[in-house]
Amino acid sequence: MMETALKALFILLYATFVGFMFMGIIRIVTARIHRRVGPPIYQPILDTIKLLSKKSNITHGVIYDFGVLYALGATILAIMFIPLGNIGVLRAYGDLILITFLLEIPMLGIMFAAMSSGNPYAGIGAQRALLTMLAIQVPLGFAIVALAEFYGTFSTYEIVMAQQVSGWSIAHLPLLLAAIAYDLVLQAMFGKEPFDIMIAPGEISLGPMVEFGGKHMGILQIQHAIALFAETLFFSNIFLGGAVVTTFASPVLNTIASLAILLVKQIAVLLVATFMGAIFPRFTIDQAAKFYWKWPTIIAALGAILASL
Amino acid sequence: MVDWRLFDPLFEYARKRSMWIVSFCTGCGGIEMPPLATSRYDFERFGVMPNPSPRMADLFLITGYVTPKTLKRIIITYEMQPDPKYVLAHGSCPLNGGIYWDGYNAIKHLDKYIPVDVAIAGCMPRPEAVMDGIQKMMELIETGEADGWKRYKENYEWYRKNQDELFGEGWREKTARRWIPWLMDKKKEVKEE
Amino acid sequence: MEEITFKVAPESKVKKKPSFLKPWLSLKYLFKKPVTIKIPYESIEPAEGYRGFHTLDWNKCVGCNFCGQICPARAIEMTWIEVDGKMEKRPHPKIDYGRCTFCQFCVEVCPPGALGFVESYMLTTEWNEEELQLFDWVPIHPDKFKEIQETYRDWRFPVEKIKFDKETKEVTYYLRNGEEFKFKILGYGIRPPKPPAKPTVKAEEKAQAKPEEKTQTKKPELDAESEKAD
Amino acid sequence: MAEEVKATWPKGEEIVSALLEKAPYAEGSVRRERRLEFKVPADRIVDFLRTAKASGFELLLQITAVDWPNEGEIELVYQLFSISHGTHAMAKTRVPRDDARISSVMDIYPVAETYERDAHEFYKVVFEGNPKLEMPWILEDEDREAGVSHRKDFDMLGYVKKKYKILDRFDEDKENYVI
Amino acid sequence: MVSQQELIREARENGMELLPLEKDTYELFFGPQHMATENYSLILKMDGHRVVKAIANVGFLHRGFEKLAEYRPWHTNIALLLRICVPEPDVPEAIYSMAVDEIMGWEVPDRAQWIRTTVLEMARVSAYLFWIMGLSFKLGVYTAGQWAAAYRERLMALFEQLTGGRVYHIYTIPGGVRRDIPGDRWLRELKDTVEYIKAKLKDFDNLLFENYIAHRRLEGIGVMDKKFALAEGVTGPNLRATGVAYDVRRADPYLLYPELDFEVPVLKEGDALARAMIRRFELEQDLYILEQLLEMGPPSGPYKVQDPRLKNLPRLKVPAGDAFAHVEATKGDFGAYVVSDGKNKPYRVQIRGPSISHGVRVIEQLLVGARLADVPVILMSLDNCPPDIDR
Repeated sequence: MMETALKALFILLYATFVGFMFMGIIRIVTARIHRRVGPPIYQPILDTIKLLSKKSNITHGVIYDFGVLYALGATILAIMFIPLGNIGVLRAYGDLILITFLLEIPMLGIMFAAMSSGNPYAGIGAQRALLTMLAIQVPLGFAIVALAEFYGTFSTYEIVMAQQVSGWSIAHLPLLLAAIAYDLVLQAMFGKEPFDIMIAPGEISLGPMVEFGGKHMGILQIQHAIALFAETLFFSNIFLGGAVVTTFASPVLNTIASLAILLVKQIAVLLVATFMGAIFPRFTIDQAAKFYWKWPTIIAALGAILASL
Repeated sequence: MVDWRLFDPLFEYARKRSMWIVSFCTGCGGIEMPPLATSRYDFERFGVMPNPSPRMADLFLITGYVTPKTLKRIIITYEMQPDPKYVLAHGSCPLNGGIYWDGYNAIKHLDKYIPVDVAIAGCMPRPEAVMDGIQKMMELIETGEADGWKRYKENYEWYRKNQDELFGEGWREKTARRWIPWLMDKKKEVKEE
Repeated sequence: MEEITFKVAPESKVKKKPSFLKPWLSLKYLFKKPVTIKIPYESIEPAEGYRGFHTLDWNKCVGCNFCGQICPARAIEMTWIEVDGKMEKRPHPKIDYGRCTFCQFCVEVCPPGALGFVESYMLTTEWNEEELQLFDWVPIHPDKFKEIQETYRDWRFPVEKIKFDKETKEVTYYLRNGEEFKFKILGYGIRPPKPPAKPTVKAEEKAQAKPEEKTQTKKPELDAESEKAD
Repeated sequence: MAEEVKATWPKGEEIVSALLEKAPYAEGSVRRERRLEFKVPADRIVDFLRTAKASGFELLLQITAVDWPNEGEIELVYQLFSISHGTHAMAKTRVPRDDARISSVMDIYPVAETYERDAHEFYKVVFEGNPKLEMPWILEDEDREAGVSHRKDFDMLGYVKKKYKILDRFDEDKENYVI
Repeated sequence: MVSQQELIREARENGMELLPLEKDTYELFFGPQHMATENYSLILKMDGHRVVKAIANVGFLHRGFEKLAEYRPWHTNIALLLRICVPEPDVPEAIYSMAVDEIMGWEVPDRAQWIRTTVLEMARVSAYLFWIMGLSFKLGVYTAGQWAAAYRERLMALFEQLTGGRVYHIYTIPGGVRRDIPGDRWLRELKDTVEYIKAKLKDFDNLLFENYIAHRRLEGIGVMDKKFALAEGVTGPNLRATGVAYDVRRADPYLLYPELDFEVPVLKEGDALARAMIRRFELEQDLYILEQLLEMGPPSGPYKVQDPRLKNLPRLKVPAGDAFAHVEATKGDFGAYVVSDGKNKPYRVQIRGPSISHGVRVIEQLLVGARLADVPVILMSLDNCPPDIDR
C-alpha cells in the first residue's frame, strides 16, 4: 500500500515537473521560430507561483471553485492509468477508452467553471470547447477502434507490451493512419493552432479562462502541465512503442532508462504540435468541425478498416 | 498552518519575473508595444507578456495620453485586476498633460485617478526606455516599494472622489447603460415606416 | 483634355495560390540566430542626431523667449535665476518633460544657438513628488552633459536628483558624477521679478487678471502674450 | 504583363461649365489644375450634390464645418472627388450660426451620415433627416452637456481649468497660460 | 393561428414588452480592452456566434486636434497633427505641409520633393509591415507578425537617422523638410534595407499569403461590391479590392509620383482575401518605388524653401485662403483641409482619415451576419485605424 502511494506521488511530481518543462519548451521553440530568444525554460513555474501568490481572488460560487479542482483531479486520475515505463499505479486497468475519456473531462470541469462566471466570452469559449470536443470524438473513436482491432485488446499496457514484440504501431500502415488522425486531434487537446479555437486570444480573450485569475488560474496552469504530460505520454505509449527497458540488472536503472526514452518520444510529439501551431492560423469553429469530420475521420476510418481486415 | 511569509522572497521573485500585461494600449505609445513584445526587443525574456484578460494581469501600461472616455475603462480594468498590481506610465502625457496640456479631452495628472508606480520620460519613449522602466519596476517589486495597489486601497475615498468629480456621480452605471437604447432597435422601427 | 496612362497589375500577379506545404518552409528559422537585442546585456545606440534631452549654454542664452513661443506643448517657461547670489542678466528656459514632445523646434528657432540637444533619452523614475522633480529642469551646459554621457554611455538623464525647496525656491542638482549644482529661482516670465516677491498678493493679482486672459485668448496675438507675462 | 489603362481627364473649366449648366443656382470656379470650387446656396445643396454625383463625383471625402463668428455664419465644405475626372471639388455653402440647419445628404452619399454626426457634435449643425445625430459619437455625455464644441467662441482653457482643476504639476501658480 | 410577428405587434400596441418572444440575443462589448480592437469598441448584438447588429463606439482617442491646432503656430502644428495616424505619421505631416505650401504659394525644391516622396514610401512600407503583423496576430499565425515587427525596426532605425525621431518624425514641414539627408551612408543603408525586406517577402508569402488555412479564413468574409464601396466613401486598397482603380498617386498626382513607374493592383472580389492580396502586392510595389527613387538619387539643391519669413517661425503669417491636399496612405485617401485667415495660427484644420468611413458605417454593415471569429479579421482586413476617426 505504502509503495503504491509513493509511486503515485512520484508519478504526480514527475508529471508536474516535466509538464512545466514541456510548457517551457513550447514557449522557447515557438520563440526561436519567431526569431527571438524567448523566456527561460522554468518560466511557467514562475508564472504559476505568481498566480498562486496573488493576494486577492475572485470567485463566482461553488461550481466555479469546484470546476477547476474537478479538472485537476480528472487529469491526475488519468495520469495514474497511463503506463509510465516500468512504473504504474493503475496501469493494469488502463483501458484505452477510459484514458481517452479521462483526458477529455478536464475540459468539462473548466467549462462548468467558465459557465458559472457569467462572462459572455467565457460562455462563447465554452460553446466552442464543447463543439471542438464533439468534433474530435469521431476521428478519436476511429483511431481507438483501429488500435483495438489491430492488437485485439483495449488495455494500454498490453498494447505497449505488444509493441515491444511487433515494433512501433506507426510501422504498420493502418496504425500509421490512426496515428496521423490522433496527432491532429492532439493539436486540439493541447490547444494549439490551428485548433486553439476555444481560447483564441485575439477573438474571445482566452475564452473559458477569461474570468480566472489568481489561484484558480494557478491550479489550471498545473492542470495544463499535467495534461500536456499525460497526452504526450499516452500518444507515445500507444503509437510510439512506449518504453519497457529490461537490459539493466538494477530496476532503478531500468526505470530511469525507460523514463528517458519516453521523454524523448514525448518531446518529439510535443515538437510536432509546436511546429504546427507556429505556422498555421486558427480555423473558425465551423471550419474546424468540418475539417475534423472530413480528413482525420476518413484517415482514421481507413485505418480502422485496414486494421480489422 | 504553514507560515506563508517564509515564502515571500520566492513570491516576490516570481512576481518580478512574471509580469503579465493587460493588453490595453491606451494611447499612441501603443505603437511601441508590438516591437517590445516581438522579436526585436522581446520582453518575454523577463516573463513579461501581454495577456488578453485583465483578471490574470499584473502590470498595466498606460501608454501615453489618457482621455476621460478611456480613463473610465482604465479604472474599471484596473479594479478588475487582482492584487498585487502595478502601473507603469509612459511618456509625458500622464505626468503633466504633455502636448495636450490645454486639450479639453486629455487627462492632465493621471495619479489623481489611479496610483502609478513608475514614470518614463519621452514622447514617445523608445523601447529601450520602456525596457528600462520595466527593469525599474522589477527592482521596485523586489524591494516592495511598488505599492500603488496598497495606496489605492487605503486612499480609495480620495481616488473615488476625484473620479466622481471628473465624470460625475454614477458614471459606472451610466457608461454601462449608454448604448442599450441604441441596441434595442428603437430607432430602427421609426426608420422602417 | 489631359490624358494619363497608368499600369494596372493583372490579377494573376496579385493573387496567390493557397498551399498546405509552403508554410512548413518557415521552420528553417528555428536554427537561425535570433534578431533580438538582449537589453540590458546588449545595448544599441540611438542614431546621431536623435532628438533627446536639451542642453543650454547659459552664457549664450539671451532670454528672448522664442523657444517658449514656438513650443507646441508650452513646456518652456522663462525663469529668472540666481547663481551664487548673483542674478543672471537674462531669463533662461526651464523645460518640463511632463510636457515636452521632443520636437526640438525650440532648438531650431533659438537665435544665438544656446539651446541644443543630445542623444540621451532615458529618464525613469519612481512616481512620487520628490523624484518627479527630475522632469522639470533648467538644462545644463552641453559640455558637462556630454562629459557625463561619455563617462557612462547609457543615455540616461545626467542628473540623479533635483532637490527643490518650495520655501526658499532653491534648487540643487545632484549630477551623476557626484557634482552638485545650486541656484535659486527668483521668478518666472520675460520681465525681471520685482524684488519683494509676495506669493499671496501674486495669487490675488492672478485671479483678477484671469478675465483679461480669456478675452485675450480669443485674439491670439503673440505680442500680447509676452507683455502679459510677468 | 501589366495592362495600361488610359484615362482622359477633362479640363477643369469644362467640368465647371457642364455642371453649372445643370445647376444654374451655383457659382463655380477653377482654383488650379484638378481643384474646383463651387458656392451653393444652403437650400439647394441636396440638388447640387445629386447633380454632381450624376456628373462623375463619386466620392464624398469629408464635410468640413468652418466657423466664421464675425459673419455669423458656419461654412460647410463638402469635399468631393471624381475618380473619372481626376478632380477634387469643394462645394461650399453657408448656414446661419445661430440656427445652423441644413438637410442631410445621406440619400446621395450614405457615408455622409458619419461626417454629419461629426459636424453635429463639434459645430452643432443640425442635419435634417439624419437619424443618428443623437447617437453618442466621440464626446462623452458630460462633455456634451457642458457645451464642448469646436466653435470659435468655446473657451477651451477656461473649460480645461474648470474640468481638471490644476493644470501644472510643478508650478501651480504658473501664469504664462496664453494660447 | 397567429404568427409570432403579429403577437409581438399586438403586445407592443398594448404597451407590453415581450422581449423573450423575439429571438434571444445577447450583447457583447467588444473592446476597447480587447486584443483585436485596441482603442476602439464594437457593441455587438449576437445570435449564437453570428452578429445581428453592430455599433461602432469611437472616441477613445479623441484629443480635439482640430481645436488644438487653432492655438499653435503654423509650423508647430506638425508636432501635433502627426499623432493622428500613428503607424504612418508622415502622412498627416505631408498633407498638412502640402496644403500650407499651396496657400503660401511655395514651390517646394526638388530635393525636398525627393525626400518627401522617399519618406512617404518608407512610411508606407513600415505601415504595411505593421499591418502584416496585425493581420497575422488576428489570424493566429504569430510567427509572421513577429518577423514583420522585427523587420520594421530596420526602417525605424533609418527614420531615426534621417529625422531624429523613431516613431514621431516631425520631419516634413511646410516649405520642405527639417534636415538634410545624413550622407550617402544612409542611402546605402536604405538600399540594403529595401533589398533585405524584398528578400524576406518570400517568407511572408510562404507563411501567410499562401497559407491554405489563411485563405480559408479570409475568403468570402466582409464582401463589398463596387457600388456599395463608392457610396460609403471607401478608399485605398479596400476600394481597389472591389474593382475600382483609384489610387491618389495616379488620380491626383503629387510630389514625384508622375515620374515613377508602378502598377495599381485591382481585384474584383471585394472580400478580405482580395484586400489582403492587394496590400501584399502594394508592399512589393512600394519597395520597387523605393528602388527607383534610390536609382534616381536625391537631386542637389536646398532642402527647404528659401524664404526670409522662415527665419521667424513663431510669427510666420500665412496669407488668407484655404487648400485641400490628400495623399495615398496605406489605409486609403488621407486628406487635409486647411483654412487660414492671415494670422500666425491656422484658422481651421480638418484631417480626413480614411478610417472615418471604414471604421464606422462600413464595418457596421459588413459585420451583420458575420461570425464572431471573423470580426477581428474583417477589422484588420479593412486596416481600421481608430485615431483617424477620433482625431
